[in-house]
Amino acid sequence: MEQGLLQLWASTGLYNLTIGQVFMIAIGGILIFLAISKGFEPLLLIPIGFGGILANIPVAAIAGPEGLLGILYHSGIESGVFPLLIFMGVGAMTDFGPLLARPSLMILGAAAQFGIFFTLFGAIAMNFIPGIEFSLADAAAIAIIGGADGPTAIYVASRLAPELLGAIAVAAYSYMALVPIIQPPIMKLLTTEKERQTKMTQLRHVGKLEKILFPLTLLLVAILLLPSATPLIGMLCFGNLLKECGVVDRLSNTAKNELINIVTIFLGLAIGSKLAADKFLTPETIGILLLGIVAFSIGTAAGVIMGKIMYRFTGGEVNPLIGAAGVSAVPMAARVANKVGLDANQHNFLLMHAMGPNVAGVIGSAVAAGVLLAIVG
Amino acid sequence: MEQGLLQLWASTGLYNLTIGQVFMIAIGGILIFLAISKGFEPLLLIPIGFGGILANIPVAAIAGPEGLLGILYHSGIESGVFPLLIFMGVGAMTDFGPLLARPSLMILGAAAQFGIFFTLFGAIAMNFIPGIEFSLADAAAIAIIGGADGPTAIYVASRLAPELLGAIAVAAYSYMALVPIIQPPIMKLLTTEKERQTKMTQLRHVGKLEKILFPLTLLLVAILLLPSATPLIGMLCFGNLLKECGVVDRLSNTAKNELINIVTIFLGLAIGSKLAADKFLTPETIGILLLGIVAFSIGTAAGVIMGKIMYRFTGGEVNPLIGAAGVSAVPMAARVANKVGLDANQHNFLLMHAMGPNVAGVIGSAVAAGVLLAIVG
Amino acid sequence: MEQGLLQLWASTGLYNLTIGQVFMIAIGGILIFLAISKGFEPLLLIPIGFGGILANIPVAAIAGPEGLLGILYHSGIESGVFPLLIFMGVGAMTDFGPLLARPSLMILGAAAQFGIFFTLFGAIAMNFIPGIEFSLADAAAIAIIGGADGPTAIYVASRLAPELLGAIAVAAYSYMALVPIIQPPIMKLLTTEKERQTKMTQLRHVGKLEKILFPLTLLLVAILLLPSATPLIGMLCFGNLLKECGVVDRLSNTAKNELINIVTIFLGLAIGSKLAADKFLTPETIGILLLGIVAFSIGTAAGVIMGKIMYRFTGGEVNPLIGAAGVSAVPMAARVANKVGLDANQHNFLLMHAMGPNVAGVIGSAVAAGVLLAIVG
Amino acid sequence: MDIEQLMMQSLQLLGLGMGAVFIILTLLICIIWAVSKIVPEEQPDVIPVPSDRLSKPGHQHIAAIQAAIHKYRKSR
Amino acid sequence: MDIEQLMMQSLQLLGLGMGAVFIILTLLICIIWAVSKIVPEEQPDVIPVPSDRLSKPGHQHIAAIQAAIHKYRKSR
Amino acid sequence: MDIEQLMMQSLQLLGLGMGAVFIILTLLICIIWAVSKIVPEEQPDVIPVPSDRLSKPGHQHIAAIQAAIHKYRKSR
Ligand code: NA
Ligand code: NA
Ligand code: NA
Repeated sequence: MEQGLLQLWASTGLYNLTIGQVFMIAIGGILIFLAISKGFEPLLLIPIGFGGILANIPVAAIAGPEGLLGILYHSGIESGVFPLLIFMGVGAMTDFGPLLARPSLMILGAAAQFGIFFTLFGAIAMNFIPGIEFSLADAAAIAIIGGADGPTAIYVASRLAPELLGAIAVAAYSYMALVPIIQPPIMKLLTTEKERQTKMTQLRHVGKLEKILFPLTLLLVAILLLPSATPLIGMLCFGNLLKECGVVDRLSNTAKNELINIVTIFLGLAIGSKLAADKFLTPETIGILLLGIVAFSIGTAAGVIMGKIMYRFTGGEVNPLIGAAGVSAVPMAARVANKVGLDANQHNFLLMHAMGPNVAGVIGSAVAAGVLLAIVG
Repeated sequence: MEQGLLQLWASTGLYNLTIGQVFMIAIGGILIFLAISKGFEPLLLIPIGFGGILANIPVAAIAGPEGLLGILYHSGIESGVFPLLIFMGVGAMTDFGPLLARPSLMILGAAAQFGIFFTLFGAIAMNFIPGIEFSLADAAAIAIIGGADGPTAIYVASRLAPELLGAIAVAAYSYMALVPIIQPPIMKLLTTEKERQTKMTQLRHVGKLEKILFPLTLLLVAILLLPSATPLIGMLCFGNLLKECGVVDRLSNTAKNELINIVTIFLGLAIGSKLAADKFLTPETIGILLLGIVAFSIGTAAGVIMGKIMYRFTGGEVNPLIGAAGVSAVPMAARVANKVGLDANQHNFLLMHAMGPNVAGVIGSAVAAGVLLAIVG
Repeated sequence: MEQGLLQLWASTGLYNLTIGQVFMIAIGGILIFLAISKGFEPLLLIPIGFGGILANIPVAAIAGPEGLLGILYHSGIESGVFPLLIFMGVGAMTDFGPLLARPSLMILGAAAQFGIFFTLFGAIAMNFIPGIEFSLADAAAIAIIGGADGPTAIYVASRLAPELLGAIAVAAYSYMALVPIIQPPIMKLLTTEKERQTKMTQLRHVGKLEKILFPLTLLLVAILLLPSATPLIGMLCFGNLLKECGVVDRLSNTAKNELINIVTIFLGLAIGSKLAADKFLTPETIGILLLGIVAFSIGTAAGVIMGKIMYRFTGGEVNPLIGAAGVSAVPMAARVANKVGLDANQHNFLLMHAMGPNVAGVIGSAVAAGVLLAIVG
Repeated sequence: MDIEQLMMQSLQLLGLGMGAVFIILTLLICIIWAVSKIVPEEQPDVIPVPSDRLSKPGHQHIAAIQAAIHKYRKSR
Repeated sequence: MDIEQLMMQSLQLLGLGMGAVFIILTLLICIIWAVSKIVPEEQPDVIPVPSDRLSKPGHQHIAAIQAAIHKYRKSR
Repeated sequence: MDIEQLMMQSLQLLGLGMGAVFIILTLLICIIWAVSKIVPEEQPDVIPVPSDRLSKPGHQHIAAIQAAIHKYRKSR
């Protein structure tokens, strides 16, 4: 009996928990708390946070190669399948109409990618700090946080630096949730009151045929110029084609509802598996969290500055605020641009105008990801 | 031509069927018949029965390692993924409100687990019968039938005694279906008419915050005391958190609808693959079926007796009938308690009062499973 | 910098695309165009066409063993899982009522399978053409196109001639889409105006019990006589039993909606992976496309001729046009029979009468597939 | 294997295959026919034909509307 | 391992297992009870009881119907 | 590889990457613009504005209600 009691005691969490695991379980709890009470990207932070808790339970080895989280990670993230399916679902949800109505605004979605490449440089510079040693692949995976696009970040990180995936995913989704806090000060700092009050003319109507042709065109351009971006862009275009073609609604509905929901649950839990204390609690993680916020801020600034340039060139037809939406973080960043615009002028509705740069930002970061995968991968 | 005819003849079922296969196909047919005409757990017994038929077809090797059922078994049950996903769905469906409203009734869900451990003892005792040889792991896997919880039984069996899984799953679901027949005589035998007529006071209202905190609390307790139970309890809590947190309804709806449906189909078929005649038709199976009914009966009795103790201690505030619901078998056992209560007193509605012990029974058997996995596994 | 530019240039599609890949990307585009603008089996041809484009992108290796399409192909088609799940969904959608109401019409669904076996002979005869070399397994896989049933064709091809799967799947779905163009001339050529005007008596009502018993009966016959057909027929019967039994509607709804949609997306993309230029652009593909149309035409003719025989034997009670529906291609072929019937007589509604042979054709081709798998496999 | 041999095999398959298809489907016809004789005939669910031509928008709506009108008529 | 030994082990498991189950569930009872005391009580959402007995078909329908009748009444 | 070399490489990536992003997105702008010129303009689906302010609960309901009232009015 004593032997049995001892065996049972030796299998308790009280006996086995390490400080690091307790700390990470608390982190998981905090992510869940923020997701529920503050509405921070709950669709992903709740599964990630919960997965993080499960991954730090001793004895059970849920994140091990034979545990549920380990299996999900191996089959869905290591393989790249989950982020690509999410991208398909995103494609099936996204209306590229605003982008097609005024394509010139895509340039804002291009400028905001400066956050990615500047951060790449910053990550490498961090190597001067003793104890941190990022390879070029690590730096590229971290930099992609600046793309403000969850599946892109996960896909690139799973290819270039899987051991950093947990921190990268947490940083990416956390900062996407923090967009309403991070962006407005930068936007206000860089623009004048008059610029922020700029009203924009109504968007033209975009026909069905143009909408069908767009995903095919986009894929074609990616094939010709940057095939390494085609897994991501291809699935985005596939989902969007399912949506726009109008003859396979049952497929596009499944892609943007049940399928993306199932994959989101699995993806979140699987990312959580990378929050195991021994892998997560490293100096690198702190570096990643720091670099992530730098990436977001620089990206926002670059977008706004390009907005100011367009404001100047078009003679005041473009409100520079919508440049901030170029970082992606769909649709949060567009809403933030709208809100800051409303603060400056109560009758200034920028939401639809910001959606163009916003979805252009998704394309922009997929392109940036393609460059990184082509040269660093 | 004759050669071709012979080859075709040699590939027919008439040529290849064994007596055992014919028998097992009939068993599969009977399970389907009971499921359809008597409503015996049709969601699982129809896929299991059909899978059992498919597994006993000669030549086709559907349950073999390259057949559909074999693939489903390997990827979903051997890995533990399917029962855990089912548990997530169950969590997303379960309202722990009644349990939270009157937590003391959880003790009934604890008592009913006596069926599990008594049966463990009984299974070992069966070793005195020549021809039957159960290891401690086998006995533990069989005993869990007494938990009256399908996914828990399948998960434990897949870990401790995969070769007995078919019989254990069939026994577990069959007896769960038979709860309305097995339980009432025991309940009536152990209680007096006066006890059965006991009315219970209305449950207090349980707030949203308490409901959100419960799955997290439960998981925390499991982490501290019994990490080996956390795969099961963790997924139950995860599903329940998705439901209660209120910010990820699209995930909880998918978890409790499409995802659990898909997994149920696959799980049932995969279990069916273990009904292949050569593995199923053994003396052990008969032992398992016998032990299963013992487990259910003892569990019911233990729950009712604990109910009588609570009746005594609370001065007649607890109706002992709801103790029978402590075996789990959600929500069937709670309905049975309600029905037997109504038989004694037409105005005695016990359903909601029985739901507390009922879901407590799920937790109780998951805890019992954790003990078995920790010590025997 | 020059080195980086060169590396980037060397990773572009412009640098890497082969003529064959360009050609196949165009083919993918044409399939998508036909699916969208002409409504040719869009549910499958859009995913297949898009998958074909993705598979021909250089550098990205999306159809390679570690790319998304390669993973989907390996796990879903090589294993046989996807076509079997599709068959389950088809079973959950199919109403066998019209077939049960007038079972004698099943003979039309038998006759139309002549297309399969005649094509098998034709494929072997093609070996006389230099450069083409079909084994018996190849010929059988090609012949099954004549079954006019997508999942059956894919399942058989994945078992007997995986290297021909792409061409076979494209041929099967393309010709199924072309049924309204291929069949009417043949039907009109072989029938007289008077025959086509034949009205048929209303179908008797079929009870619930008969509908429940049918899938079980069908499976039993397949087990006894042709077990090699039971993976296909078994899943068809399973899906149909879920539908008809009436007690597991949540499972049958999932099987015929979300699950079949998810699998359709994956299956289409995975088939597309077999459209990679180096595998697809061979003389064999042209042979397969030719044989496919022969198979369809012969199958249609055989069905109509059997219809004429029944017309004679029943004294004009059977309209020979419904024989054409015996090829399967559910429900397209039945609609074509209805339309040709309406052309001959404005008040002649053959749709429900043609549904019997139509679904019998599904069973018939599954049986034919079983024979091929048993003898050639 | 030379082509002639293959052709012989494929001819043989033609015979065996069509034979199997016809045998199995004919057997099914017989069984279905037999089952339909054994199984007690079931009355089709008679859908009550509403005399009111307005029934399209759903019975509940109509019921609600009629109730409302009835109430109104009485309340005057 | 002989049967006696196994039986001893299973008896021991009975004790340990039921002990663990009771300890854990009792602990949960205490925690739930404590939480319910700490958490501020929440008023159940009061569902307004419609005075109109016709409410079954859904409020919107009724609203539409009443509006229609009202309009008709006025239009006369 | 020493840090200086890495920094050179990352600077180079900055140039190449931003270059690629701008080239590809600019190309897309041109193509989208060209396509929008080529594709025949499509009239947006004009949603008929109902003159009736009651239209919220759905046209079918209204239709049913109006029909019911019409019938009632006639039946008097
Ligand atoms: Na971006
Ligand atoms: Na239980
Ligand atoms: Na067919």
